[in-house]
Amino acid sequence: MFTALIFYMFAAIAVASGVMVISSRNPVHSVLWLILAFFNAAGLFLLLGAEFLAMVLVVVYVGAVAVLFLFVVMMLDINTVELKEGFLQYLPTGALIGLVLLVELLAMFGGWAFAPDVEAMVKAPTPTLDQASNTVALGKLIYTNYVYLFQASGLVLLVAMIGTILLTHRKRTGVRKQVIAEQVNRSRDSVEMRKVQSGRGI
Amino acid sequence: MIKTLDLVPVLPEIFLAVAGLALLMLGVFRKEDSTKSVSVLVILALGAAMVLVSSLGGDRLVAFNGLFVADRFASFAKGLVLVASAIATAMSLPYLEREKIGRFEYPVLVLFATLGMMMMISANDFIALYLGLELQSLSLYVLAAYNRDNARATEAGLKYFVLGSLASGMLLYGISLLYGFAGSTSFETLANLFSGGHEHPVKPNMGVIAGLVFVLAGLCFKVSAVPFHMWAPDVYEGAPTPVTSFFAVAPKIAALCLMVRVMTGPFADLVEQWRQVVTFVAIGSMFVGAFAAVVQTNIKRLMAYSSIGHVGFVLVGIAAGSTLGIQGVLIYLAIYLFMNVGTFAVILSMRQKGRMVEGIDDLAGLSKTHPMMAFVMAVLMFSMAGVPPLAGFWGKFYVFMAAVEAGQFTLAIIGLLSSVVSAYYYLRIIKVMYFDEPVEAFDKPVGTSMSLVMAVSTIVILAFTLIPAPLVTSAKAAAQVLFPAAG
Amino acid sequence: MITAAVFLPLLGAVVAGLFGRFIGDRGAQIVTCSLLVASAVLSGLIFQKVALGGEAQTVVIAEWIRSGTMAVNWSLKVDTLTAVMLIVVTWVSAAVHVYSVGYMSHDPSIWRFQSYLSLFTFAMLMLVTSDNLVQMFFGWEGVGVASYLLIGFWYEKPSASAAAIKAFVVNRVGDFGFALGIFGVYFLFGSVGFDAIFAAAPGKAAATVNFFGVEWHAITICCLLLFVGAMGKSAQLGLHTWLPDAMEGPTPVSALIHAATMVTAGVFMVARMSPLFEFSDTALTVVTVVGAATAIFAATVGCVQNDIKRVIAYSTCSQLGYMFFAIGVSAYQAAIFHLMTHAFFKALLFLGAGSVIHAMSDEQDIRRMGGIWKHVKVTWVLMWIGSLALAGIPFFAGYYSKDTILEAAWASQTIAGQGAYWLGCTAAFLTAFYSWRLLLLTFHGRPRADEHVMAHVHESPAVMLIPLLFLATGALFAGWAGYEMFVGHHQHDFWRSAILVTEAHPSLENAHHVPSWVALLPTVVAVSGIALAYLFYVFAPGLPVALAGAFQGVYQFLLNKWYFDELYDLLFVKPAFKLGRGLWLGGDGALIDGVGPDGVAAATRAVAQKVARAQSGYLYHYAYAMLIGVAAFVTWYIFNAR
Amino acid sequence: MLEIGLSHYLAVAAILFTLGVMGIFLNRKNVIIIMMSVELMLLAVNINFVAFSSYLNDLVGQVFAMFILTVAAAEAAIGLAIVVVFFRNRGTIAVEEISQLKG
Amino acid sequence: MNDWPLLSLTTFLPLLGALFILTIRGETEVVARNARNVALLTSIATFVVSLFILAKFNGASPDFQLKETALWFPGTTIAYSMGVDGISVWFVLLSTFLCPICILAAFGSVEKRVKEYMVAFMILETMMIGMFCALDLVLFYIFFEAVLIPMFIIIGVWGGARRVYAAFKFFLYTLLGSVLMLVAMLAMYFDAHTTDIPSLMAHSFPFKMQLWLWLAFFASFAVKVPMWPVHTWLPDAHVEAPTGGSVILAGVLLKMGAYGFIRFSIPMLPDASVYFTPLIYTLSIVAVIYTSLVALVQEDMKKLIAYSSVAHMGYVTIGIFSMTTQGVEGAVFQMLSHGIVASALFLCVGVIYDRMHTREIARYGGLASRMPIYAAVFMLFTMASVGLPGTAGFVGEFLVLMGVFQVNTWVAFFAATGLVLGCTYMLYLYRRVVFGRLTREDLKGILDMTPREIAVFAPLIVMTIWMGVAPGTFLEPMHASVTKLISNYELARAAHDGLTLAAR
Repeated sequence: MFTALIFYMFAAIAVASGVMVISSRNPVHSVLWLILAFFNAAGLFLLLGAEFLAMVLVVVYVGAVAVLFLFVVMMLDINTVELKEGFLQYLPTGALIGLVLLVELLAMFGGWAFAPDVEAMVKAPTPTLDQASNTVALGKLIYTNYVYLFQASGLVLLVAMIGTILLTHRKRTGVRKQVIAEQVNRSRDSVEMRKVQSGRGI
Repeated sequence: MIKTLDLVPVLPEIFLAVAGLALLMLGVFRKEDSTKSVSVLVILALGAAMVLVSSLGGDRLVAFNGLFVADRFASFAKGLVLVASAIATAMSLPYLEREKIGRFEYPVLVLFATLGMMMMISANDFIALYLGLELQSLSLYVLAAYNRDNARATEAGLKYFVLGSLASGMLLYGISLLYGFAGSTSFETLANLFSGGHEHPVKPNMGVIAGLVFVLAGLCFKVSAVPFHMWAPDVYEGAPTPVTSFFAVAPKIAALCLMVRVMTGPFADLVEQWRQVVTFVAIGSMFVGAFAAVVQTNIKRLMAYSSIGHVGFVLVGIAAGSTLGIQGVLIYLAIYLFMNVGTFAVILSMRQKGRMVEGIDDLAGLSKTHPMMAFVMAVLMFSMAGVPPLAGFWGKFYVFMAAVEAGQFTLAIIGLLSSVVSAYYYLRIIKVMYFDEPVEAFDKPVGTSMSLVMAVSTIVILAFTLIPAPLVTSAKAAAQVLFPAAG
Repeated sequence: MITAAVFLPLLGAVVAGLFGRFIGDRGAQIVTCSLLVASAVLSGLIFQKVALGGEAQTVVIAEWIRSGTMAVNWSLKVDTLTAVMLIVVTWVSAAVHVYSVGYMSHDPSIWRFQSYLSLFTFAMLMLVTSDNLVQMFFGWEGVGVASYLLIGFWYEKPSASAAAIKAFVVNRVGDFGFALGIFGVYFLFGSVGFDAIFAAAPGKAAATVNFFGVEWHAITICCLLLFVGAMGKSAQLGLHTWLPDAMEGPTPVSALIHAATMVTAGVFMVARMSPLFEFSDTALTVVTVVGAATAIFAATVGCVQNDIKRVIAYSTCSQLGYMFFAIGVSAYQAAIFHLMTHAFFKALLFLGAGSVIHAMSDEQDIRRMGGIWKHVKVTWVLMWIGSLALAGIPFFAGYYSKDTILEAAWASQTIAGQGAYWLGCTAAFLTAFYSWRLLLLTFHGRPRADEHVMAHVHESPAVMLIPLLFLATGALFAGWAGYEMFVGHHQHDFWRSAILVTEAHPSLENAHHVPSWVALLPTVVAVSGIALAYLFYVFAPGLPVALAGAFQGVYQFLLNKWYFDELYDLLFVKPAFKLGRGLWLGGDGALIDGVGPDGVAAATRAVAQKVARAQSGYLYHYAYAMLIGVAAFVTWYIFNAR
Repeated sequence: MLEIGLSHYLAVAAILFTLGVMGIFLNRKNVIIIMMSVELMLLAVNINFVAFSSYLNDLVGQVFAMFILTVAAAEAAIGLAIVVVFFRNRGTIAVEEISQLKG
Repeated sequence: MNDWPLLSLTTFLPLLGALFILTIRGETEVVARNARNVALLTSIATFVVSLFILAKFNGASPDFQLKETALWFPGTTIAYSMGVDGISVWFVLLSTFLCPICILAAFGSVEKRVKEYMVAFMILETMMIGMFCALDLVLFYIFFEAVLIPMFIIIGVWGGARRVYAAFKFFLYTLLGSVLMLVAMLAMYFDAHTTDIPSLMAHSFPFKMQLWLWLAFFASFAVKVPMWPVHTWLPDAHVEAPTGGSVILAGVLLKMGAYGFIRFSIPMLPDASVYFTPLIYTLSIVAVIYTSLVALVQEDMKKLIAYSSVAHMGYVTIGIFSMTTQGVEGAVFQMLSHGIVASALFLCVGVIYDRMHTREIARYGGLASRMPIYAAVFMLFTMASVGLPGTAGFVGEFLVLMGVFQVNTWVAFFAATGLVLGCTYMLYLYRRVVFGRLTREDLKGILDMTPREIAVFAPLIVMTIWMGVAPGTFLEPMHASVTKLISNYELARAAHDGLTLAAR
């Protein structure tokens, strides 16, 4: 009963935030709605017993990705524009198709059936809590059976890094940068003392 | 749990990854511009990976707890991808230097993209598939927008990225449904489930079918098949030409091979289900590839539609779902590879007064100003149109042979009719080169790497008919491993 | 010897044709004439040996076409019928060759002319010596081409080349039937060789066959088809229109081809096929009717023509009609007899006309002649002889043959034969009339040409007159000399197996036993025809004009040759061009190309533009397409779940 | 209804997924919102995976979800970088303006 | 030369020549001259080699001879397999015979990009010869299609004003036809498990399948022949192509379709052939009459001759499907003679086109007075074209009509109208061009044929007369093959009828 209530709360807020994300007029608001959606999804994760993922969602997603979004939105300083007619023009058909898809998906989820003797197929059964916590169990898997993927995701992140730097990093002229070595190596005579009369420049 | 021996099948990938990291460091720490040296080293690394791939032999080897598989099919596909990447890198270098946009990250990204492709090809699990795909895709997103000061390039990158993400989302959603049904993401488990490997074959429910559709949609996006193709023309046109030349071959080959693996692996016994989608997509691709290209004026855009059309033909082979079909797919891809790099070598040589041009009309009178180049282009265009005795014909021949074998006459006929329409625009290029009077000659010299690529591709296209056996037999061997039951 | 006789003209043609510019006009004339004279002499010898000596023979030269069971050889078959034709062809041809030396002396391309003449002679000889239908067809078409070339010899004259085409095309219409006839014969007998056909013919006398979806009496249909060919070549009613126009050619050509030889090929062919025609009364009746109709038709038209050559041409046409109805009543011998005599006197008339034209500075209209007999006495005399022979005045050549024909027609005791007799007599009357109209208008009366022309009127040179004299001899004596052999009591010994007449058709036998009025009537009408001509053109010159005025309709009808040309123009020529243009622009251009390649191309372009426009550049459209794709596929499966 | 089962989670995920998809093509204003829609889709996928994982008693789903999160983060970084360079070139990120390339 | 691969040698010798020409470098003039000479020599050499084929050919045997086989595509039965029988050997010779003539004819008329022209032509020759020699379905298809490439280039680069349109029309039209054939070939492969043509001839396909296969082959061959109503590419292609191209188009390429009927449709799909014979008859008759009428009103010489080609090919298809000895032999012979005669006619047009650069009939007239030799030559071929006995044109036409008359008199009747119509348009053309008074100023200086041109025509003249007078030379070696064709066909028919009877 209680679980159900919690579920409905998280689910409702998540869905509502999702709606707001795509319909909000101000992109900053959208980001904030997105963060709210993430939070509630994390709540759902907790309900499902995936505490590590819930944590990651909050820390990584809300903490890093969503904030990154926020940064960019603010940096680009996009004016909030009125919804154009196009939105309304496409809304009926678009919504209809979306709705059809949704109904189809919901219909098939109504009575979701696993494959027969699906238990035999499971490769990494979740250990009971007295054997290992969710985090530990995941860690064990990732560093053993799925080390290949772990390394691969590392490469993905590396590529993302290279890419981001490649695209956005600019060597600007006229920008003063701190060069520590220069500061440290500065010799005494590089500084010259001058008497400056008040009221006049150098 | 991990034995040393397990790493042997992954050696080429490990080597490439390490080489990539090393080259990255080299690039960072070298003071002067290191694009050229890194490029050369990347090509060498790709070559070395090729050697490693071929030294693996043809036995089916599984590594990393069943996530990774190396077999004849993978070797064949990887060979194609590596060749494509190496050639694309080689062709990019002069362009980058000329346009003064050379950065050492470019070849490294190509390398990582190639690595991603190899991982895709060898994927034996949906998670591995996804990660390989994303490694490739992220590199490609960046490459598309590589010329960051160019509005068109960044637009291309943006479009590619947004739609690619959407496609990834669909793919993942599909995978999640499959996972939810079977409790596993492993190809082998799924295959067993749907085949008699279990006690009795499982009849797929709607969820599985929906999952299959979503996965197919994701894959179709990667191979730019209709109706998931719409990014391709814009990206091909907007991206820097060398990047386009890379896009047109390596990722496409990798994605198609991946599709082959997925369709003949986990879904081998759902062929009746996915064939309907693949057939439709194939027809759509051939149709759009044939018709939309007719009115193009930009040659890169034309090549995009052309490649959409080619994908349609390859999908015909996949739709057959037989050894012959897959053999046809592989032969087609190998030939497609050479046709495309050759064509892009010509496109990359289209310079007037030091400026790149991309209009089809700019080729006017090429046969007078650059007879050899025109000849190469003509051979390639006829080949693309599928006129015998050029190699392009054989690609079509094999896939349609498979279609006919599978009894899909309608598909074969529609496909061949669309090939007639597409012949029109290939001929138009030949017409422009041979029948029209020259307006302005292209700059000389063309450059050794371009000439070399042109020469090699032309020779391959011309010689295939004479000596088809090596390619045909190896493609057959590669295809056979996907159908163990058929022997 | 036979081979030489046939191929010497070819040699002449080749030498004159290929090397004409090297050996010159004189050389070409010498070569062709001498070779033809040699051929003529040989023909005489052959005649003596074959026809008189009774040694029919066949010389096989080489295989020509062999396909399946059809085998055709190049071979020369000479029997009496052929021998007669050889004589006619080579002798007249030799005469014309020699005559041409004089007649064409002012022409720029003499060697070409001589070459054509020899070529024609060769083709004609191939035709008559053939031992099978295909080789006959070769000669048949060969003479057609030679005729085409010769009619169009003065190619700069538009009328000449038009006439040449007309001749060829109309002949082709006949050949169309001839070819079908050959196919039919082959279908029926499995062979195209005469010997095989004739041997098998009696066995097939009652056979029927389904051609064109109709069940026919087999031999009848074959004969009728072959006869269509004969009609074309021999200018019978319906397919006659080319002959008058063919007079555009040089006059020696008219004499040789369009009077003496080629036009009689049809007669020859039907006579040759007598063993087939004999088994089909229907076919014979048709031949009779067509022949008689032609005879009267051409005679009526001939009465009002003003061109000297056209008058003679219609006369030829009419005489050919005689020959055909002779055949129709199974009097083949008479037909061939008339063919021979006709060859002499008609060639004589033509060459004489040529001589006149030559004398009149190429004037051909008889209304602008007259009164020149004093200047061209020899020609005048010879023309008289020719006309007398033509009109069938006793003891001239035509008398013997024509009378025999008419008697045989009467004696056939068929309705068609009787009708032919009466029509033939009427035609004989008209023949005499127009012959004398021509003679009187040309030679007698008051000169109507201008003085300039009259001053130049002169007798032809000897080289032209000698052949005329030779032919005149024929016109005088051929009938008398040949009568016994051809149609008289010796005919069986003479013809032997060359011509078959069955018991059922004894008309020629009966012809010798007709009532005397039947035999006399032709002569009487001929004389009265001459008398009428004198009345009209000597005694009462105003009468014909008045008559023409009184019967304007009839006159115009005749003058315009029964409007055949106009009719054909309306029926065939104009519609053909119109249809062709329509099919080209409408069919090929608008319909086939418009719906086919061009239409498809345009449609492709339209579709392409639509597809390309769908590529709008907007992200949301692209995403939309993807969504629709996925949704559609999922929906598809939901509703097609198995 | 009060018994929360797998289907409930799947339904939530399906709704979020659909929202994400629709967000992509209904949006005309700002390309970043499209990217957020993508994030929504990925979130939906993750809910799917975690839900299945939980009900199947299988950790692989969670492992997968984790990698998805990782990749999604990388993707976001790249995406935002591309948006930034696009903005530098064109001074706008309105979706309707991203239409130079077409045909 | 006993065990030389004669057929391969003949086929690829021109290709060798092409490669050799490609290596020629230097001044434009020199290159042009050398390219011409090399091409001419190569093609003559090819002709000489092809004569050896004829010499070694045993006309008494109906089998494929001089066979060469080599493995080609492992895993399939597709092999490099060559051989000729009494029918195809003539087409090989026709090709090798016409090529030197075309090249010689191009000496005066092709001025620009001579080297490329010669290369294209040599490639074309290889493809044509190969097609007639091929004994493997796929090999046949390769050559069959490959012909399009050089022809497309030849029309497009050296053609007339509307060359682009014509080249595209030609290419796409024929390609469209032949892709359907490809599907049929694949279907045959999976039914018979072989691509070997002789084996396929022995295989019998189910009737339903035959119908579809037949239609697919028909789609390809009908376009190539061309049959009405898919003939419209031909006038355009002919008109726009340079003289040599027109000659090869008319001389050889048109024969490819009819050859296909003889090689594939009839022996492999006999029941369907019977079933569709009325269709062929109808289309052919329409072709004969329709195109003859259209030819009558043409204003362009080449177009007129092109339309006449359609009509003549109508005879060929009628003859083939009459399935009588005379019909088939006549059809083959008609193809050969049309190859010579139509080629010669196009060359005739080329002669004056080279001088006046117009093909409009109205621009000519009265040439006979300035060009007597030309007039004579033109006359000969005009006559041959209208089927004058004694020339090549007669024998084929006559045999075809004779053959078809044995099976269907109405067809023979309508087809025979072509005799009349054919002579009408040809003579009408001749009259307008050659006859009449020479009035145009620019024609007054026109020169008669040069010795080179005479050399071009001499072999054609000899062949025309030879074929007309002694057709046995050509018919004799094909008897055995045609007999076999027909008897096999009858056997297959009998088997089919037996089956249907049994089924009842």
